[in-house]
Amino acid sequence: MKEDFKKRTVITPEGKPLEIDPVKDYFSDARPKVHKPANPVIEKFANWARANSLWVLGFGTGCGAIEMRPLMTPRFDAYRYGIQWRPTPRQASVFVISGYLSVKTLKRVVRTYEQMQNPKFVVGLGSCTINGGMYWDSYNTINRLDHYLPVDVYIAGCMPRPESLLHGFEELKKIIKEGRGEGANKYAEEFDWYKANQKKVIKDWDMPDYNW
Amino acid sequence: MKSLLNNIKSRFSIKDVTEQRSNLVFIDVARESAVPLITYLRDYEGMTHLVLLTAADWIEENEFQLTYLLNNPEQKFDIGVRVRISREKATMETAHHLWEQVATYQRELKEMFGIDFPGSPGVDKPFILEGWDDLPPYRRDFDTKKYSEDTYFPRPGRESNDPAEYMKKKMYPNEK
Amino acid sequence: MDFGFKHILYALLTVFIVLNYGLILQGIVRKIGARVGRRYGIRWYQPYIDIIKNYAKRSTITHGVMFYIAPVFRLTGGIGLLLFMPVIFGSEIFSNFSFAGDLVLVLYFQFFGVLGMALGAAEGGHPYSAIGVSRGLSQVTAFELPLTLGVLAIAMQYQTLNITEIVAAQQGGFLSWTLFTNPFATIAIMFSFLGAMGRSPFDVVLAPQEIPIGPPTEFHSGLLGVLQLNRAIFPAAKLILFMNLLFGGATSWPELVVKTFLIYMWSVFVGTVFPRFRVDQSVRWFLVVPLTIAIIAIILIRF
Amino acid sequence: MRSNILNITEDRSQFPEKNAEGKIDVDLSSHKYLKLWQGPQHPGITGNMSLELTVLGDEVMDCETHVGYLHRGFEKLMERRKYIQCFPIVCRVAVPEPDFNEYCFASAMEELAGIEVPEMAEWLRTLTLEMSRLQSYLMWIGGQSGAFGSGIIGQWANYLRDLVLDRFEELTGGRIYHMYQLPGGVRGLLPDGFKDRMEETLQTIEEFMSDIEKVMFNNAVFKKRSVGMGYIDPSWVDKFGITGPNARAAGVAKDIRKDYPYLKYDQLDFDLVMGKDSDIYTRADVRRRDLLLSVDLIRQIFAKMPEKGEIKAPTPNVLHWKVAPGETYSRAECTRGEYGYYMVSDGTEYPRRINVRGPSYTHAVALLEKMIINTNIADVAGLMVSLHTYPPEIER
Repeated sequence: MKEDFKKRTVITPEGKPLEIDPVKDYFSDARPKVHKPANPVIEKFANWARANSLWVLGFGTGCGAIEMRPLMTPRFDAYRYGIQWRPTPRQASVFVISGYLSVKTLKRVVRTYEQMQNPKFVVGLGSCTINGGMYWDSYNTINRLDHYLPVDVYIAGCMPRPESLLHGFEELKKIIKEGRGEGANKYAEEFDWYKANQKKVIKDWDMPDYNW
Repeated sequence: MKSLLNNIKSRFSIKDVTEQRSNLVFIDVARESAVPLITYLRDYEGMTHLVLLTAADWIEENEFQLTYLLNNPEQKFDIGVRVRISREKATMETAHHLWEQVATYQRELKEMFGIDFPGSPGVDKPFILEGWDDLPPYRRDFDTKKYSEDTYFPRPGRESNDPAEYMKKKMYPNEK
Repeated sequence: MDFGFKHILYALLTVFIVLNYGLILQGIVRKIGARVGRRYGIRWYQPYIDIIKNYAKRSTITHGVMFYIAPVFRLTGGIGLLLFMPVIFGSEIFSNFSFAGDLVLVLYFQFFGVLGMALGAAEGGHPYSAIGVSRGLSQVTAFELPLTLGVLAIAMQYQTLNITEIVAAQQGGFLSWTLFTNPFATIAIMFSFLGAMGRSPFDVVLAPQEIPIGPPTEFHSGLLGVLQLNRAIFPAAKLILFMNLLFGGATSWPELVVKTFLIYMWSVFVGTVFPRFRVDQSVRWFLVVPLTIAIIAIILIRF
Repeated sequence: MRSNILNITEDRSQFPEKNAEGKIDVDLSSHKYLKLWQGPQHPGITGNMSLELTVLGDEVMDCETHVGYLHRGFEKLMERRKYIQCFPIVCRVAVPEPDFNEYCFASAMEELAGIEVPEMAEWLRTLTLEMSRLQSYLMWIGGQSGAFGSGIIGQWANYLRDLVLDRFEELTGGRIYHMYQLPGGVRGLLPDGFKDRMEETLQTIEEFMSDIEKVMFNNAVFKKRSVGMGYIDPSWVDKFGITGPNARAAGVAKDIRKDYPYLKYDQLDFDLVMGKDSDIYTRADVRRRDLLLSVDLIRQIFAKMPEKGEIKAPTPNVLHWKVAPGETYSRAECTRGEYGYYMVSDGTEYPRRINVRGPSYTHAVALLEKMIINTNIADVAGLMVSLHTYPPEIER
């Protein structure tokens, strides 16, 4: 744990000592809640909107990010299917894990994922998110993404072509429209299992258990 | 290049010289004379460009080999200065004052091989890994496959497609 | 002006129509931008889906009371701007709450939303929000100067602070538009308009590559939905304001659509071609080019 | 001639005051400074890395580059793979330009194993390297204009890049990763009609590049942002190990294609693309002209290469290929500078050690950390892109 996150005593501007515990003071450590789907009719309409407005978080976690650019540019133009990119996790609804995740990135990915709002979807891009792919024996990349985050769609390939990305997004839309895109609730329900897996891999855990 | 090698030989104790190409020579030197040698090469022989600094692990001989690859941009040739240091007490003199990027290389070597460079700025700060608690990963005795299988929940079913087996069947079917 | 229940209904009707117009305009303009980039672009109704999606988000987190108030302030800025000026000249229904001093109030509403965002963004605690707000405030201050001077020049020219009267004075052929009767004020105001629309080269507030994405970084779900509503209403209201001031207003909805669309295109063309100014460059530009022209406009009116 | 946020020509290089270690004393509790993290989740950052900035107002006071988010341990993985098994993974080291990895790996290995590559294979390798350079520059142009907030150029450039990737697909079967340059040669000949389609692509690129020159390089706002920004002193070139266009824009003639002609570059006729002002604009211009040079080189390659020929030297059984012990270093000029593989063989079927020298290693860490001081937050992204850094080759 870094120095900045340790419990310590600081001096306030008035000159009084003050006990602080940054991880507790600055962040909420409440557990995530399960948000049950509302009335089926409303939910159906909402799911239609969610499926047609996929805001992808602009976070290229691995080499798959290189095919995200052709996806958003003239040749493949995913905008026509309601897929847009969003630079901040608060507003994004789809997290594309573009390729292998090193442990250092996984920590940021977990933080970022938890900052996204329910409902949120995860797309695992590339073989390396499925079973490690080329890097199955590497000491620094995770092998199975679904042990750390609830994954909705996997897109196989190294590197998957933009066409297969588009196909993957279409699959995701189907899943959402059928009301099966409940990854965020699954994460909340099996929170302890996910956290145990994450903590097994991320050795220096210096953040709250859930990043609101 | 010949005159340069003679110059060096007259000033420093050189263990061995290997001519790999007409424009690439590897020089083996003792630990003490390495940093003075590269300083000399940089300041007097025009080897002003440091191409890379890296290490190799010769675990059988219980030694690390450090390679400083220097380049002469004027006369277009390279000299690799090779130093052997003990694996047990892996420390080396720092050269961060010679080139700005050396501090970064040394940070990486400290992290990946566990070779210490006392005095190099920020050498103890983690560079690539975060929260690493095993052997330095580039050492030969660190088994990355075992570590990965122990840590990262391997997905069963991968072993059924061994590329080496497949290639053998496809390319050399007659071989036993 | 006697104030009655029906005026509230009329106002709501205006807001509804302008909201839809703004959303469609937003979709079409994004499509035009995409076509320049050789893309097909989004579907024209995509902004509607985005808003529904944001309201359909199930969870919201809070950073405090002001965090909720900020989007409301922002939306107030947009709706306020719209409601205090005549949308369709000569129509009883769409004249809204235009009154004798509405020009001053309207100028104030330009600033209002940014102040609201400043409060909310500070509460959000994200450093990029704070930087975005400080950038936004400095740029708004910079382009408000030529804008206000230009508007004053128009007010002096027509001897009134009432937008309805300004529009009335411009009726009777396009040669009586402010565009032709007071070209310097028009140029100054149209330059300020570029800043007010917040597209390149003056999109220093959102600037995704620099401070992604500035003040709204922390806003999400329904709160973002409110901001998106404002993002549809506010530009449309601004377009109507500039149309009223400079281009003779509109006497019917089709005229309004044509005029505002063309005015918007001015900002879109510039925005498509140019990269982004740094904030100090943008401020300096506003304080040199448009301000000089605005001062000339004032001087010309005075003598 | 360096501009700061106030555009006043006073010397701000001594501000803030540095301590003995060359760093400033940042007292965060004084509320004067703000710590900003740009990245890893930040659209202005190339790839997956992060900058820890300390800012005072809008001015950056201190910067630390954090890398390692893309570390896969290639150098370790290669030690436990046979030489032929290394070949498909080397291209994954640097994603936007896999071919330079393939070439450097193959040539280092061929040198140690003493294999002569047939002439036709050398021509084809030269061709893929130049095509790779082309697509990498096209991607970079989008990044550079995007960092200054102009999205249109990025769209056009990506459209062109897709065309080049199409040609790659025809030639190698792969869009991003080609795995074309086997140790000993290449995997295939040119398909029928390839030259005509390539010529068509090159013409489209030239056409669009003249548009891009008008919209980007003659744009007043782009000039305002980039001229005089991010100055690299020529004396830094050796001190920081700067190579490639970054060095050439500073007026230092460094190009491996000319200095150490590899493959068929000694038979091609070209002049180095040089600049002299060494700011963001000059670097961008050098890259643009280098891109057009690539177009020209591809035409020359087509004109000079033979129609047919042997494309692969005979190699021993690749599954039990023991490479003679020795060490070597092979280099190539990629779009960012000197790309090199340092290979140590101990005479077994597995390489003893392979070290990849990516040019971004020095550009993105030591150089960027120095250059970023006293610039505006708004310019950080543009400055970083102008050094053309790719994080995967820093940490491998």
